Amino acid sequence: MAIGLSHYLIVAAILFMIGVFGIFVNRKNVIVILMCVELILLAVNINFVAFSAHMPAAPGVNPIDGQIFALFILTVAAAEAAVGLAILVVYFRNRGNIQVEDIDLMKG
Amino acid sequence: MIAAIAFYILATVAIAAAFMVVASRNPVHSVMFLILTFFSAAGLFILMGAEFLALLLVMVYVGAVAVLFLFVVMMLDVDFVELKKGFLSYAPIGAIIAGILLIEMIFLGAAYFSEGGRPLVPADPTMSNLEAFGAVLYTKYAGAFEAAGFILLVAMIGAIVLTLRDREGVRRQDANAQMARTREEGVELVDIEPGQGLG
Amino acid sequence: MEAFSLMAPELLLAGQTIFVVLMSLLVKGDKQADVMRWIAIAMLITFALTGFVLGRPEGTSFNGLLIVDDFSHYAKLIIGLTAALALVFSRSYFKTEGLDRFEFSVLMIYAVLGMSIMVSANNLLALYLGLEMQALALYIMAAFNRDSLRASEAGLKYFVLGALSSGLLLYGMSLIYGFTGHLDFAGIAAVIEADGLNVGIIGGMVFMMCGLAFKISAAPFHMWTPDVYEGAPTPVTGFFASVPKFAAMALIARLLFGPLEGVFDQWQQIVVSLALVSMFVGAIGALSQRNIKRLMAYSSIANMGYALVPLAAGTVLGLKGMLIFMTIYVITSIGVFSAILQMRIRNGMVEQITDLSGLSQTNRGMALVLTVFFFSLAGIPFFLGFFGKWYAFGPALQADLWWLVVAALVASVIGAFYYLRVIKTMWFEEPSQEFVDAPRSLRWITTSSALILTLLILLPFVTIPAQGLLDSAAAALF
Amino acid sequence: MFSDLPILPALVAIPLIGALFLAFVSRLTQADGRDQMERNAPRTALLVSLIVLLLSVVLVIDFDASNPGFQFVDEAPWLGGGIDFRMGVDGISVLFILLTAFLTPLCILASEISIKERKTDYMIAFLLLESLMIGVFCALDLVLFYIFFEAVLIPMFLIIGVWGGANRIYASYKFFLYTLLGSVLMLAAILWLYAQSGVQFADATTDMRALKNLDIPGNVQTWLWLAFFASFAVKMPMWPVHTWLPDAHVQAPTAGSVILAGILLKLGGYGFLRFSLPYFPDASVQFAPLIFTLSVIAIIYTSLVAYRQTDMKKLIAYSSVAHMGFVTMGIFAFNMQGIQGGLFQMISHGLVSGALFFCVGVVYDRMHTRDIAFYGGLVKRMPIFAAFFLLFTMANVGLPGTSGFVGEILTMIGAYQVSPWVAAGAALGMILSAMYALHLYRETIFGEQVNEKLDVITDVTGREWLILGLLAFFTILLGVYPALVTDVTAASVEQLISEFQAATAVPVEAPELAPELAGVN
Repeated sequence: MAIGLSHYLIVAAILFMIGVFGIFVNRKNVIVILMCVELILLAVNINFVAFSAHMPAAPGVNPIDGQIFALFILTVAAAEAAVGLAILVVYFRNRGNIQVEDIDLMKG
Repeated sequence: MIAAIAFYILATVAIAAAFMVVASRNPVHSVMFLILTFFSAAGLFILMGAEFLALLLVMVYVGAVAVLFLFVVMMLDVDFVELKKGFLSYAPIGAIIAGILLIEMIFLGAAYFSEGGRPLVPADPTMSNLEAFGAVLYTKYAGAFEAAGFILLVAMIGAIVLTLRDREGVRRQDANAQMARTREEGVELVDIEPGQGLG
Repeated sequence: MEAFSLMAPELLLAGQTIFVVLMSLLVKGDKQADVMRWIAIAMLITFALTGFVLGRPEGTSFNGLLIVDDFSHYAKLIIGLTAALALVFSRSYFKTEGLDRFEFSVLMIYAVLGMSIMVSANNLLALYLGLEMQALALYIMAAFNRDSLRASEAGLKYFVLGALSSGLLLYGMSLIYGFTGHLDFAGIAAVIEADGLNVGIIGGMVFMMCGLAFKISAAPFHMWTPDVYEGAPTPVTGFFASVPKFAAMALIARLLFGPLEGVFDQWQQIVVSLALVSMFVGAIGALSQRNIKRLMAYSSIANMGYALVPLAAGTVLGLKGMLIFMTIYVITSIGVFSAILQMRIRNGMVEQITDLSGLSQTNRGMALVLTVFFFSLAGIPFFLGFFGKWYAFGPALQADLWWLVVAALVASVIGAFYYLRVIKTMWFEEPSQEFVDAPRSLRWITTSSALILTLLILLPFVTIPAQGLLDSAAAALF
Repeated sequence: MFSDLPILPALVAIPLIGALFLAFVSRLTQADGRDQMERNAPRTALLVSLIVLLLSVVLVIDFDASNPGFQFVDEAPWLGGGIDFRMGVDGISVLFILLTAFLTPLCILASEISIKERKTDYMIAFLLLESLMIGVFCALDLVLFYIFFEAVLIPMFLIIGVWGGANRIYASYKFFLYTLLGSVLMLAAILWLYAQSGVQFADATTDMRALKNLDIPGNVQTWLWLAFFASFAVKMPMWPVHTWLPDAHVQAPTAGSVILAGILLKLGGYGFLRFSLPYFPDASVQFAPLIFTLSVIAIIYTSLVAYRQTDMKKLIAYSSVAHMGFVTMGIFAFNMQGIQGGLFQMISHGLVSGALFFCVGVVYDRMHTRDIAFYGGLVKRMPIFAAFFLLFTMANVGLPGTSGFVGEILTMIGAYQVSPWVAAGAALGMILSAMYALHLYRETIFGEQVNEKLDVITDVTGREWLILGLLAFFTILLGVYPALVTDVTAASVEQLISEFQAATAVPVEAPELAPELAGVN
């Protein structure tokens, strides 16, 4: 029962789905939505690292590329979290709560 | 074998914790489960031989991002009375998460040091993971590295623009002003006539 | 030196932001925001023209992360100039709203820097970084009026859905990387050509297209658009409606005609369905709108649908058609929003369509230019909007997508209905209140963009060189 | 003599410049000068339109009627890619230019009184309209044609919407969206032609003359013909897409109705002659029965509907639909008499229906109602008006000696050669037209004057005398000497028909088709 690429991809896919559904299913709290975004990015990172670790040798392919990409995603995700939380704080100051019902992302 | 068991434990915990992030009603719990997810994912990274990223993930996410989340949750979901009252109620869930983390680490260590537990296809057999990063990060991807720096700067400016407020009428210490003070403005010599007093 | 001339636009902007941030420590007080704004405007114009001043160099820069060609020169020209205009027209709004802070200019430059990286991306990593740089700047700009609930809600909404779209995009990128082993576009294209397609590459392409559809607000990924347009400060909305849309379209074109060229049969279906849904969602959604900013949001959804039509043709002419259409759309958007910014009565801004009633009697000049804009958006000739549709739909027809073209034309008739409503309000109804006089710069932008839409097409000495420029820009991707 | 001067661009440009001048001056005018501006704007517009009239008279005089090809051709680079600025006129289009230039000053003259507010804007819209209408008839480039053809909607939309009656917004929307929907389908067809020219010719082009040589396969012809038909049928308007016309006519101000009936309706017929026949000859033959059916239905049905109307303008509007039925019938007879008759009918209808709308305007200006029942016994109060009205009513019916007769009889002769039944249906329509027209005349002019409000009505003023007199003169002139028109158009129509026959005769290869074709002929 060797653990191969597909195992990791499935884990990533499940995390990704949880993240995406979390954004739409969540009816309570905006901050959880931001966490779901982080979950999505984590899933993508697992994908990149898994592909990178299992990359077959080929001319012109440097397997570390995928991990480099994951590194940048980590960086950007941190920046994104900072901006997202800053906007959330501003919203909270104006509104007084962060209930999702009040925002209703799906309103056309 | 041990590596497979480690994978399944880590993967299961990661998924379950991610699910709990969404499902739990208390945002503080969500953050804790988020930490657990990230930690398990870091374990998976180590199983794949990406040690550097794994450590980075723990440092950046568990150390900074998750704490930032926790900070904001605490700040926003303000009901201070309840917060104080319920402060101890976070202890059990914290303990459970810590326990799971411990188990994960044990299995991860066992897998990492066991035969065949190391990465299936190492990125480059002659280099360590960190060396491989270094070889391209500051050469081929130097431009991207700089761009990432600018992105962080944007985030910084953004956070400051949005949340920093200059409050009027707040007394602050101004080191420059203190240093630049001269004797003339600091001291006033007053000739007082005897018996008159000030003013 | 050669390498430097290739990097010049990006280096210029990057250095500029540092300069402005540091300058802000020196220049204080009331003048601060103004000084920074004019510096930024000058720099943006310089950025726009750099490629042309340097004689349109070609090649790759930053170790192959970015590619410089006629396509990127053209895109940067439009992006830089339009962003500069957006900064110009933001001035009076922020002044009167008491929001005038120099950080806005800095964010604008960062957004443009990000877009500049996007349109000349030659690598998935560069693409992602550019996209995120502009997206972060845009999130902040949407929430820039931090004391307004609507603005912060708009920012939050934009952020959440933007982050989600980045997630989709990244997931797609990871699949493409995994199944080809490359991050750079040439490598991906070569692998696809050599090994053929597999489900991973197609899946990756689908995820990437979904993510990018969010960025251009193509239906069914458009839900954020009306609320964000309405909530964000008006000059920011004007900026959103024009520049980022252009950049994202250019990015999509670069992706589809670059690394994903071998997946044409698959992505054509996606582009066609996005176009079809967007046109009708935009046209029908706009019918019930009362707020002119929301109207413009739906209009932009519909227009993105039209812009995707020529891309679906997958030909050089189609790409050129897209560029022409988007350029005209950008000019129109800037014009409309600078007109909206002029709708100011004594106690504040107004945004309702009914506020325009009888404008033709109270303020003829503005009524005339708005009429030009809305007829142009409706694609009625004599205005440039008609030629946008002409060049956009022709190539699609050539590629045997005639039913798509007919659908687009029918949608444009539905669209004409709600543009006519604005015109009706201005001309057929009795005057309500008079607007206070707008600053000269706003009137100048509005009038000149209306003149461009009306007159440009009459001048062969403008149209023929422009055709040459667009031809070479489109050919650069093939 | 003048053929090397850019006379056609000048014809388009002069009203445009006039409009821009008015717009510019009115922008500069301060509030206290506004009254003066409102007074002077109609005079300026009149002057401009008279210059255009003069120039178009020069054009027609200088026009060589024996030359079937395009004359006064001007070409200049424009958009590149084969889309260039091309203008020229032949026998088919030249008279329409003259008609436009003739009707516009009359409209401006009539509007100076009947339009009370925002006169400057009105005049700007009218000059714009004139420029665009002349442009349609001058254009030799398909893109240029389409631009003029569709841009006409803008000033007309504003004229109906701003200066129209109570229900003007509904009418203007209906007008705009109906015609827009038709013409976007034509746009798709034009795009196809452009794309195909790039495949078949060395360079893609939208030159209307070159596109005639395009080889279009039969089934594609069918679709393209239908796309063009969608546009022209709505403009024309043919039954059953005519419903926008009565609304637009009723709501439009008098001069707007005159232009609508006089010129805009002709764009459809012009389009059939210019595009449908030469470009898609096979499809035209194929669809001729459809056109005949629709034409006859239009002639009979709308005549009956017209009889039931209580609004004078609506009655005349429905009669326009019927008269346009004669035009389509004549054009799709594909023979000399039919097409010549169609052209003549268009010109004559431009004069007659225009004159009728003027007549309605005359009484409407005085009484502010168009209700037929309101009037009666006008002959006692307004004898001169009654005489003019009688003349135009008779011309509308097609009384010999008036221009209306020539067009109708020619189209019927043309149609008779193809299908006697169609001609018979049209003849029935002529009788019906006599019924509604005389009904209108009897109810308003003769009979007892029951309404005492009419006691104060006065006869035509000098200005109205001039307008109606000029129209009456030409109605009779063309009635007694139709060669004035037919001589000019003959050469071009002849060439059109010979090219058409050459195009349709060849492809009959399958022998089993021959008997059917023989049966049709």
